[in-house]
Amino acid sequence: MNKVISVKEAVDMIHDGMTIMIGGFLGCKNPFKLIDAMVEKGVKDLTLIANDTSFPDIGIGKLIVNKQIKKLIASHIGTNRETGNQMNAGELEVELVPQGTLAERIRAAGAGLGGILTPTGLGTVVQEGKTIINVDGKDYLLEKPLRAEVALIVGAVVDKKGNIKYKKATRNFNPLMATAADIVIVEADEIVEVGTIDPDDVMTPGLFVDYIVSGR
Amino acid sequence: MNKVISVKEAVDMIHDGMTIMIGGFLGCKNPFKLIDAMVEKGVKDLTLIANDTSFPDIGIGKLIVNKQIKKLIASHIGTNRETGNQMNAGELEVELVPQGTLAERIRAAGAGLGGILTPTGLGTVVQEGKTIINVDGKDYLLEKPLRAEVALIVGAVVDKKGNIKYKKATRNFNPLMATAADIVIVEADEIVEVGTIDPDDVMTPGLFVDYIVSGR
Amino acid sequence: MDKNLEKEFIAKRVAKELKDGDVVNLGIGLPTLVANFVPEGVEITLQSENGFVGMGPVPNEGEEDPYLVNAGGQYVTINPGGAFFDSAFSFLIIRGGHVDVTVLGALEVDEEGNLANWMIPGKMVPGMGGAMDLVTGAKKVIVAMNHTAKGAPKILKKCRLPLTAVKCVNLIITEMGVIEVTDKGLVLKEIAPEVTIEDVQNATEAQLIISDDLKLMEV
Amino acid sequence: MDKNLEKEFIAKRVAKELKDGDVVNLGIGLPTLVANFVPEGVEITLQSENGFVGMGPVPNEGEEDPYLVNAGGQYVTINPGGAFFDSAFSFLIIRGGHVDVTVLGALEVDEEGNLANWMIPGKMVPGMGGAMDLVTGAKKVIVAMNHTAKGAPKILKKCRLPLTAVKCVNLIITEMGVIEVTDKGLVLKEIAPEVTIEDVQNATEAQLIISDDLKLMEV
Repeated sequence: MNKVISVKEAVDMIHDGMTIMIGGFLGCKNPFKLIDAMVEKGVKDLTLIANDTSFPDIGIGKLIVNKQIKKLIASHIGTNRETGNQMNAGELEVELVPQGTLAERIRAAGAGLGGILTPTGLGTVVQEGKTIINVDGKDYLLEKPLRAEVALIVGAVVDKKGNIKYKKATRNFNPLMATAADIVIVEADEIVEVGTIDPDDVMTPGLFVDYIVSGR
Repeated sequence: MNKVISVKEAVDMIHDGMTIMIGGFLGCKNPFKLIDAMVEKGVKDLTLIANDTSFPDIGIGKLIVNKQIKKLIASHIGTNRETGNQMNAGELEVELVPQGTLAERIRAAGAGLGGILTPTGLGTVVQEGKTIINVDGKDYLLEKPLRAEVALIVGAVVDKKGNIKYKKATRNFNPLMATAADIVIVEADEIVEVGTIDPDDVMTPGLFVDYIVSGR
Repeated sequence: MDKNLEKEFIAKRVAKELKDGDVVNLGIGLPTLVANFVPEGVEITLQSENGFVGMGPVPNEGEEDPYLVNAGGQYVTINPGGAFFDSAFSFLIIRGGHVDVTVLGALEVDEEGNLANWMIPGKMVPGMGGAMDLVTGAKKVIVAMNHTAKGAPKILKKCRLPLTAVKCVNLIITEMGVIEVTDKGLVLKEIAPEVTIEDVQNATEAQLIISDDLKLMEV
Repeated sequence: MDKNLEKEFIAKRVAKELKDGDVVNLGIGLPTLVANFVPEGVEITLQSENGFVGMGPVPNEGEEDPYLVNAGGQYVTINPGGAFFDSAFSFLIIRGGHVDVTVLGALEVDEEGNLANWMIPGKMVPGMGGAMDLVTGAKKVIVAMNHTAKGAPKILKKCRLPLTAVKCVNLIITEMGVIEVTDKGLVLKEIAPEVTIEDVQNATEAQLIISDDLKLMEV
């Protein structure tokens, strides 16, 4: 099971119309190489699940500017003016999700849960069309799991089995997305031999990772 | 804010009738010193939330043998014959919870969620008295959050702010319980200065920990 | 007052609300300034919703770490004793009530403590980011903002913009005063120097209840 | 067959079901033996529900690590490339469908693939531990057990003991044969040497469908 592949081999798995999750937070370590290759390939009509759409010229932002996204599920789009423009022009469907709910919905999919009950969004537009469940006298929104066909994540140190150690603030949505997609591809800052990462330090076990590409 | 206290000061906070969570898995690193002090103090009528009741002479097991527990919420009691005896004699109320559901219920309390929807237990006695929620054509049990007044957990390396690094298989329920109790007391194998643990290696941030006792 | 001095005045007053040991989340903009004015003897822990606690100051030029930004995407540092985690855990902290104080700006606040601070339909739709979770989960929600926007009141009888959350605000701190949200309505507890009660009421759409113990707003 | 040889025979046959790269959870008792018979060229990852993957063999005497036990509380080791995690994450792996195969014993299994393996009311109530999550979440559930208990069938028309989960079992492997649970019922796919179809049926309460392609059970 050699999981290390080229960026081209990775992007060959991504097709028009797919649902894709991409890790990172405001461009703080998106999988830049994979995204650049997606831009070059011109794969389109994608449904994108990500925290935000970064900045126009950084990472995820480029996919928006290049009009490769048909539907976006994110918590924040304010740093990329192009996202708002396409949304207002009716070119891009946008579902805005509170950040904590987004994280928990992805985790629920990975964990085999049917959903989670959160107080966040009650009495706001987020509530529209959703079931309200009362538990012991308190109302909660039923928020459903969120899965993807492909997750593109970033890891600081990745061994050849796919065990990942993230560093600092680049952990964010990556470990969650690793659990909630059919195909998980990690872009690694550094690829190391199996046994290099202390089992206590592994943040995403290799069993979740299908392929590894070098981010160098 | 000096969080380091004596075992006696810690156990002084535990009173008859309280709901207590205790970390560990089959006696693999229960908070042994705190438990011994609870046995000595003779605090009773406790509701205990724990994965299991260990073995009669190890950790949690002693609290059962000493008849200090009135109600038990656990996933497994097979390794402590005394637990079954007291249950069958009507001396101990036992709520058996699937292990994954137990973990998720404690996490839900810590995370401010109103509950989780799990397929585990459907069509079994676990389902009794619970709400079934259908999400997109599939049934799930609504399982409610589980909180305690006090959580007694174990940590391998703990800094004076309460940041915890667990080691190997002793992580189990400890990080979850740390989020779901009014008072959290960690029994530390080793207490170190603030700054000793790399922020990437902290598994329970100190903000969750109220008190630290030495397990040495 | 000069706009920057005004912001500083508000931030300084907010800082006085913080207690030793508090876990605090500061929103982008004015709230971020609060970190600069934490009283001596008070040690707080700053939470950054993208995944850490123990946020330190902006790094010196040339010392920026591409792995370490705050929730606004700006380079920051982490203090000794800090901790990194993923987004699910970050919002476990937030939604689970483990943040003592969150400080944010507002477009509108109303008598019931309803808050609108994330969108203006047809104009500005940046998304709620972590704001909805923060104001739902934090133990204390402080709105720190200018009292009016281009002369128009922001403290209303009833919010007109889409809400961030219902009945979530505990305290409103502006350059004119400190207002507590209570079951009975908005109580003016402190008033800024050189401002009259009438001035504050005129700049406020909601009816203010004047505290029996009205104090001067000091920073 | 000698009881131990019988167990080994069953475990060896179970091991043949494992594919390279599989994540596998083995129950206590007979299922644990399966690890000893994994075919050459097949690398599996053992998951231990108390919180790790990459479980290795029992340590040498004197080398036990008090921080490292399996879900049965016995000292074990971890292989290079393994990983530790907490119980919520462990069951995310299990419930989320990331375990390829789980192997467990049973008190009863029935025609519909219902499983009872965690309690005998009034007698034995050890608790379900991780079993309910495992059989609900694993992609493939293999029951590995003796065909009968003191001569009484354990493969029934309908389970009489409290269930562990509904319609969860995929394959039953005993010393008499290999039985697949299908929508049409239980299909006998392999039969042990020196055993007749009649022998198997006589030891089974449920009606067996004999596979057109019935094979000899080899290990």
